[in-house]
Amino acid sequence: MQRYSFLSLCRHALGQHRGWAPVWRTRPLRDRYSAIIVGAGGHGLAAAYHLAKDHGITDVAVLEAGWLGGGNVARNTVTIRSNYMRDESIPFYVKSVAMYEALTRDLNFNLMHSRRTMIDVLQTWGMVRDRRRRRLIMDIYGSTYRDIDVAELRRRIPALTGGGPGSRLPILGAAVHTDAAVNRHDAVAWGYARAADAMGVEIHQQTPVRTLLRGADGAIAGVETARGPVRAPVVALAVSGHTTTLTETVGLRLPLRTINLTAFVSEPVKPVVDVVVNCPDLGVYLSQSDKGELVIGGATDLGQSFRRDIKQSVFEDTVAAMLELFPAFRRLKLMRQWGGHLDMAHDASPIVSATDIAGLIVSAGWWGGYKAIPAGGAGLAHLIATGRPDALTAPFGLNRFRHLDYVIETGTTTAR
Amino acid sequence: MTGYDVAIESLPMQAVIDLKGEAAALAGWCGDVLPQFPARPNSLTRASGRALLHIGPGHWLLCADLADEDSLIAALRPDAAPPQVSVVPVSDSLAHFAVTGPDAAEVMAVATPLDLHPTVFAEDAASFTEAFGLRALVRRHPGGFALSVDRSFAPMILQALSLSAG
Amino acid sequence: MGGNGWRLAEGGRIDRSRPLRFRFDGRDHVGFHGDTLASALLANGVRLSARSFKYHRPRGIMGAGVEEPATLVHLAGELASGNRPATTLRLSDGLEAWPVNAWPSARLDIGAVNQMIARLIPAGFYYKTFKWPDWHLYEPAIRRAAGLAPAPATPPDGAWEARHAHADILIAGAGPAGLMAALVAGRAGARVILADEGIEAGGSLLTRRLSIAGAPALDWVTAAVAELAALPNVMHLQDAAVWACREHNLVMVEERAPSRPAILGRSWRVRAGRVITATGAIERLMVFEGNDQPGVMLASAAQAYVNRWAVRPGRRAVVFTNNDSAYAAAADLARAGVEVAAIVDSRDPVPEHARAASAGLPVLAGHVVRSTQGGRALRAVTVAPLAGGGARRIDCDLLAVSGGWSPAVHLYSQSRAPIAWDDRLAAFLPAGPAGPVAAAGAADGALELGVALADGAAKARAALADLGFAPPDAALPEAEDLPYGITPLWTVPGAGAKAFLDIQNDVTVADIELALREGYSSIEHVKRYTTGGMGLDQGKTGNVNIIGAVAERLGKTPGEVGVTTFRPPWTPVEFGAIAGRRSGPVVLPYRHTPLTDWHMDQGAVIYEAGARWRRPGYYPRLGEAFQDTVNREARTVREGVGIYDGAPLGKYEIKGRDAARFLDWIYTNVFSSLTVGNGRYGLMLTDDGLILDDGVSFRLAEDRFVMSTSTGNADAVGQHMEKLLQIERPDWQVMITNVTSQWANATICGPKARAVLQAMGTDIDMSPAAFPFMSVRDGRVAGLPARVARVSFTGELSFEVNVRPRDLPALWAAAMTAGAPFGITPIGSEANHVLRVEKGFLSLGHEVDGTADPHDLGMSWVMAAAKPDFIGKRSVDLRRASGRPRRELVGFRPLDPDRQVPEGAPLTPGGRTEATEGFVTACVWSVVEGRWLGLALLQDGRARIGTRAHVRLPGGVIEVELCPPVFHDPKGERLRS
Amino acid sequence: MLVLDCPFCGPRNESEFAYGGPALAPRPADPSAVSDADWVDWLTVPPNPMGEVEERWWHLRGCGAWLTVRRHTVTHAVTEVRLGR
Repeated sequence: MQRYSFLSLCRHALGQHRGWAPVWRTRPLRDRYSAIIVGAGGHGLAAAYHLAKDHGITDVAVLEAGWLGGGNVARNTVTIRSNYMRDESIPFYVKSVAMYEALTRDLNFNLMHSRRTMIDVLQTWGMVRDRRRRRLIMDIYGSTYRDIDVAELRRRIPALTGGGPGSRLPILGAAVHTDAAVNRHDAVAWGYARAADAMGVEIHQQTPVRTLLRGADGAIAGVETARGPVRAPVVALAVSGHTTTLTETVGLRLPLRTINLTAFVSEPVKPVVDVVVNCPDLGVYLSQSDKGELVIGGATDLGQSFRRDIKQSVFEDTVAAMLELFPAFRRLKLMRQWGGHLDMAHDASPIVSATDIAGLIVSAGWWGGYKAIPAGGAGLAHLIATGRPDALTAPFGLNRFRHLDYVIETGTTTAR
Repeated sequence: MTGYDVAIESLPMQAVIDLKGEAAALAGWCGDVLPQFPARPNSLTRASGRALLHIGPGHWLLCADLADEDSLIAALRPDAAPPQVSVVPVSDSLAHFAVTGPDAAEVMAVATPLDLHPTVFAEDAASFTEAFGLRALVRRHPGGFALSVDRSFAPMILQALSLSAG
Repeated sequence: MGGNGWRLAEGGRIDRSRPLRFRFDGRDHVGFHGDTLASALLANGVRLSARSFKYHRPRGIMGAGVEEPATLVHLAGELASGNRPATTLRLSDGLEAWPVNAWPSARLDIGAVNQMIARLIPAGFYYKTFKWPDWHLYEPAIRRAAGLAPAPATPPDGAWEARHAHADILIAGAGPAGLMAALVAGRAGARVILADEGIEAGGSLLTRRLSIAGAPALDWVTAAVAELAALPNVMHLQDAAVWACREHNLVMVEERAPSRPAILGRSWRVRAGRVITATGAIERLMVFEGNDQPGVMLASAAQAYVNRWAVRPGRRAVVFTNNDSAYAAAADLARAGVEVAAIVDSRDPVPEHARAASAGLPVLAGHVVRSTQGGRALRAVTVAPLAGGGARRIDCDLLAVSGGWSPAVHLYSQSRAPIAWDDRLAAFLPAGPAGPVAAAGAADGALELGVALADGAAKARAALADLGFAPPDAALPEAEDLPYGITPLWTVPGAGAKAFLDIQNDVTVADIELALREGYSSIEHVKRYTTGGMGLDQGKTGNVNIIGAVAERLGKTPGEVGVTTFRPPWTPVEFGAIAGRRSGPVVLPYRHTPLTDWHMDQGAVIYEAGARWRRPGYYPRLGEAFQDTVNREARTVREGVGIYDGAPLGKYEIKGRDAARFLDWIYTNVFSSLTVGNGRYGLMLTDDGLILDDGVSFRLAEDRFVMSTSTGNADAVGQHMEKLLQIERPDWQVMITNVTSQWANATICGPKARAVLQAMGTDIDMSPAAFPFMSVRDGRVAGLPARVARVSFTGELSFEVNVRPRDLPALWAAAMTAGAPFGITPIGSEANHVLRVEKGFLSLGHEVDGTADPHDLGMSWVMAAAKPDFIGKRSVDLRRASGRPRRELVGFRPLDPDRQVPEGAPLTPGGRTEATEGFVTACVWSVVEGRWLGLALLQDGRARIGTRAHVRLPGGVIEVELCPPVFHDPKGERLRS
Repeated sequence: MLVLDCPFCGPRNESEFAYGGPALAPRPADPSAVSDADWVDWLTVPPNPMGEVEERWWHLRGCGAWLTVRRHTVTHAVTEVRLGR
């Protein structure tokens, strides 16, 4: 793997950048591997990286239907945070956030990871109570919330001029989550792919999996791809939105349904907001990218959908909510909008789990899964390598549904 | 001109009786208190100052002047209605507004996605729909439209209509 | 102006009698009514009008419409907004515009130093550097350098409108195909909306010199517009961009300058039966070294400037093309007095019809422009044979380029109709079967006028037939146009680090090659790695060139490389327009009780309660501290009498033969055994076995109940009941009527409540024997028809006096008057919270947090074990069977009575920093105990009553003693009194 | 925003409706007679096809009817709307 640094960039500049090698290789697809990961998105690539790095398993094929990094990792709002409410969730996300902070160095790839902090704008007493509950339990796990008053909020975010005393919902206060961060989503996928490839993992793009294959003993035997069968004793699915599409090819039904999450960006403007602003009472959150675009997310359409675009109603609700707090943004323009689909579990918490089919593992139900990529990938790799979940992903097994022991994050934030 | 040429006005409370059940059962209980049953969904019939609106499957609203409320209740005897008929006075539940004037349709187009073009929303049309995110009953009204919403939303809807009129 | 010779003496669609003063980049200029900012700048000889995003290279005006990739401006003053293409900005008097991303001006741009380090900052360079010691060191400077215009700082004066509209047929684009379609559809009587983003209708006919039916094409446009205006079933919007085509034919239009009413803009949500996208085509750039210099312009733009705006964009021009359309442009330039030094055509041979169109102009067949000379303005180009060989220099100040045409399939593709690569036109074309969205004209690949008109008519006729209209007989007007042919040349040999594919984001051929070299070979990877096509113009002039360049280098066809997804918006849309006037109450509706105004007059602090009700939190008196107010109000109820506004409580009338059976099914306990006139508390679960709601229902008759629900859940309960009835039990005879707003109530509570009611005057026998707890009586109170229920949410003697909302103010006034001698006091939700915690009554959102089941809350008594089934039973039983430890409701008292415990605080074993075993659901200052106490959900809590537990806070531990969750009157004697 | 062709009201904008979840099989008449696994399956595992799916919508701002809608999860094309189950 070619090292990236300022010096290497200068050296290659002398050669007109003709000396850069491919960041990942295209190799022939073999008919057998030790493990197959379906889906070269954030979680799949992170799992491949950790399989190689933590467990020394490199005889791995990552099979991708389209282009690597083209799933939800390519279409989210890069909000990274750990302000959850439950003992099952907080330590997992605290770990994931910490892993992200070290990832640029680990991968030798600049993720432009920026600990931007998130500020929750609170406009109802119910929300104040919700954030207080989170703050007190998050403290146990080393994640932080700090209360600030309205004057401090307005000093931190001068563009936030709405929510005054005469407005429909006057701002009561705010909570600052200093651990929150944003980074560059493409870089996360590419950085993992490059590092995994360098350790010997094979990434096969344009290799859609048609069906899963089971052996005579009922255990998983491999997958049938558009390029032929590929065999492996362990198959892990990290195919957000399409998990059931694949498991149903072997008759396995899961408590998942596919929905669409959407976001949009404004035209690029000079810096105007330097934190992630989350307004849970109104249902909108936003941050400004390094390119100057405001990245805006909001409500969710809960209907099943495999369609990657935004519903006009959802979009308008989010815009109207934003303008309540940022009235000057009326003159700002929409530049691009998109959606991504994900499969939501019945209790809306993730599933990282073995299944009833021996050797078949799923990582699904990630809604807000971008922030979970490092810890989720490490957890998935652990499950693939050892057959057992690690401590952080153990609460997210499928067996919880056997007795309806849901993991319910009540009052989950708007920012996903 | 800065806004639309339109008048927004609060209408007085009306007598409104919610009627549910099979049409035949209702007709049997209510007798000639009601105007003739409307032939089409989301349409209304009128007789002697009373209007009967067919607003849902097995669901009608009887509307009249508030002065008629006591006599309607006396005639329909909500407390005595048989099991297969539900008669519930709901006059206080709805607040009514009139949007009238040359630009009434423009303001209504801001309020609701319902197609109010005369070829689609006829003279006798009456339908619940969505207006400003709320459940709202729309009817034609001399010179424009009448809009009715849950009374608790009255101050809000008046603000919304006034904003829309510009 | 005028004197410098850039403006033609006559012609064009400008009004020379209406000069307009404007300021650009700090200098004053004058243009005419009818100008865009771009045409006015060119007429004033301004050539350097922008700086590029990354390298700050000098740029000029390259396009004439929405495709403009180079000159973006931001406006000062009242119109303040940023990143507007100068080519679509209608000139107005006093307009002040600045180029974006240049400081202090486009002429003297400091950022131009980036050109010197261009070699160090190729595509994706930032992924490779800025890592040491930390990205945060570099990020602030990069953030300042990025972004284009400044962010708007103040809300604009004026308003937008967002509205709905309905059409049989919506037509996007009023060029020849769109107008033709509108005429056909309009004549048939269909409801038509025709929307076009231009300032005036005509599309390409405004900028080309063509004839229809033997007359200038613009005469036909004028007649068509007049005919459409006369049709009452046609609405024609100009300056109105169709920016999205969504599911079920929802088409979004942004109208930019409506004349009436006076608003800043208008967003139309058009629901159309059929959609015809007649959105034209976009010309592509040619790709060679220095193709971004000021003076390089699309051939169609140069043609537009001479024809439509009577501006010469140069004195001596070279035209560089790979297709036929540029020949007409060359001819128009020559006709306007621009010396055309050569038409450089990469093709050899050049079709005869093309040569004929530019009769007499010198053509260099099989040649290409290799590079440009000049810095801030073009001075010359280097021309050489495509096959290689001797280069020569041609002096010129204008290079008009045409890389071919890309049909604007954006809207069509947004509708999810498929597109496919077409080799003949070297473009992606609509390829779907006939459907609700059809493309017409140039957007459909009909690049010649006659074909475009016919296509527009045909698509309209097809739409009419689908909708059941009889298409009218319409003769197509005769039209003449140059045939179109192209041999693509994606990149000129030698194009590299200064050959731009994406002008706005400074993406060069070298960048694309670097991306491919590094393995970013999917078109999506190329786009993301280089940022090509991700600018404000979303790659209108460049995307297909990028695809072509990638295809060429990978040995694939452009069709195999594929396109990136077309997403809304077609052009940027102001957020103000999207929201319209929607603000405040229309974003978040609110609800008032008949007394909300009264509460506010009393100085109550109003809370946002559930379901958007605005209700009093507490009624502070002058100089009274918050806690004192709450204590006073709570104490009033325990010792005297209080009154609160219960209007928002959810209420349903449930009627029918199967009403009792239905309640038995949806509640955990039994209602069929209830006798008429009496009520019962009920708990409602979902089939997940989680608590949905609780409330009291009274039996008014054998077949009739009135149910109350919590305020916040009224709608959810209605939805739950109707769904169960209509989906699961359609054969049951149950009719449900929401009477939440038909019954308001004042609840009078406290030991003196009965006395107050008697003082108000009532015909109901108020004696405890005649009117026991949990019963309901109809009668009159203070002369008003009332339904009085004996329920208690406070633990005291309590009467819920239900009246018609119109009577509530009178009832309330009567209670205040009659209650005055008893010290009656209005109380808010804060005091109610104290009172219910003292009694251990549940509250949704506190104890009922979406995870607890009835057993957890100590309510096993309400789970009718004898009933074979009720909603939620199976799941509660199943969950119990897992044997997993549960969190159970307990009361607690802090050892230190003056220590308040924050609500929501976690309990951990021993107060240690480890996984929680529960949390505090509520903590109040108890007026009966004179201390802080509260409720908590705690693992195995009931078994631990009498022991201590530990609240873990960031600053330390609070030790509490666990107790049963009822602090006041555990036997319930007071509420039954 | 979808258009749903309500059998009572005719075609109406999605904003008149509340989404009511995927259409589950009829609720077991006697849940206690159903095995644990089957109960969990009925409750938590909805059909999730990349194709046509049946779902419930409540016309709460219109006629109040609960509808069963057959909708394609990729194209959003609606091929059937019926009253009740």
